[in-house]
Amino acid sequence: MGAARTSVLVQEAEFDVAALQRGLLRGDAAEGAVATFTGYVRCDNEQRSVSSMRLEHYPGMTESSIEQILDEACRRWPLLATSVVHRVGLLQPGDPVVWVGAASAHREAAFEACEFIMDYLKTRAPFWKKETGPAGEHWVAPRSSDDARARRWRGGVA
Amino acid sequence: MGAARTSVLVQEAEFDVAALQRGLLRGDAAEGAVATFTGYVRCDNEQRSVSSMRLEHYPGMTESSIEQILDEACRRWPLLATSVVHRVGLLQPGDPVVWVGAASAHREAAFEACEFIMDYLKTRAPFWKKETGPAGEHWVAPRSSDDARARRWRGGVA
Amino acid sequence: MLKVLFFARVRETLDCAQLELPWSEQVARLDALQDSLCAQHGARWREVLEEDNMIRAVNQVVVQGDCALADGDEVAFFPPVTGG
Amino acid sequence: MLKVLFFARVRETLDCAQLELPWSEQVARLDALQDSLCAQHGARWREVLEEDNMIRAVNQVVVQGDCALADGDEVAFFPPVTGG
Repeated sequence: MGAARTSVLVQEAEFDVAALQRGLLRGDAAEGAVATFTGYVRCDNEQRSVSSMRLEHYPGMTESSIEQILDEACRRWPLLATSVVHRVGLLQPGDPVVWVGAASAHREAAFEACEFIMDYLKTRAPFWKKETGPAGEHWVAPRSSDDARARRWRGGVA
Repeated sequence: MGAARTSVLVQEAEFDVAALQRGLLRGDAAEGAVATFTGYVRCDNEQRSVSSMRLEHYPGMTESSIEQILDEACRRWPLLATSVVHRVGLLQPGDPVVWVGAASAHREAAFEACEFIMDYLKTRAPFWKKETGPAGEHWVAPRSSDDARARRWRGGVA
Repeated sequence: MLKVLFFARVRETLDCAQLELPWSEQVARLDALQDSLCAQHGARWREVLEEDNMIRAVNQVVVQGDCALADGDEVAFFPPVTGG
Repeated sequence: MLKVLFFARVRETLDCAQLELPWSEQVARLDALQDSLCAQHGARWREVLEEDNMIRAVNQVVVQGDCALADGDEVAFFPPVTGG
């Protein structure tokens, strides 16, 4: 089936989930399954009200670290295509932050790869969130549950 | 957080994944996570070339059985909204067949519910696929792997 | 009256999508209804309806094993589902 | 030359996004570079850069423990990531 196609975008602009999903398809109807994930800025985070969110990243390392995550996903599952878009800069509650898509012949690979990519993005890609709320500005702390989810994949395919 | 919203559509027409995803959001930025799955007609299925696919269903029971699957998903995970669209009638390779979306505050619930709903749709909702290919027409046989995947959920939340 | 529906391969093999028959004590249970249909329509029907993986639904809910049927019930016979 | 970058809370606390310093034998390893930065900038820098969960990257790859630095390398200090 040839090498899986991968795509990584880090951008300030909003994204179009329909266009991103079309971009996963090769046009030869080899794909039976596309799993996607979209993360949004919530109005509250761990009981804190959020009025806005600023996303900082490490240009260069961000892209290469996500590409490594996608390459690892392509080694683990028989993917046809996989893609990540991650926004940076100032965002408001309700704004989409991140989109992950994975296409495969069958759904098991698409679902697992999509979840794997999100778990690794959360713990390996150099992004940092700073919330603004009634109590002022606040760097978001990492969640131990994210580390635990990422560790699930260490033993190979779940 | 109130009852989760659910929506079930069985239709011949193609669907718009961006509109469906927007339909999951309440507008109050409570959602942090949306997981979706789209199933497509593949150009080949178990080594058979497919030129078209006809989907038959049991009107009435189809909708109620999917609603039961969504209700069960809402009991198992803290969902904010979940939605299924399943097409019937004549489809071509590359056409989208089914879309499942699940929205939650956090990604674990969204991913697991989306996968649960697909596994149950595959084994409980009264749809039947008939392929047309070079060898003529052929009713698609159920895959034992689908039964195995659906059985994973019997013990409660995975 | 009982309404009986057949779907997919079952519908095609029996060349019958739907039939109706009057409710009576002789068809007051699902197994009895199936026997009555097979007796009336012949060996081909018995062969198909008695297949191991045949699914039976009453009022649009899948039933395992036998069950009572009431006047006005809708019964369906169909093969394992393959949607999604 | 070595390029040193700081991100997020680390950048804010140190009030420094980036600095450059000449490569020399005294900063030819990551731990030595960190010591040199702390010695030059004072206790606040030492407190931050020696935090347990501080992440260090060399040429945009996270490193565990000490490693050699070559002239032209890019070093970064940052807190645990919180994207996605």
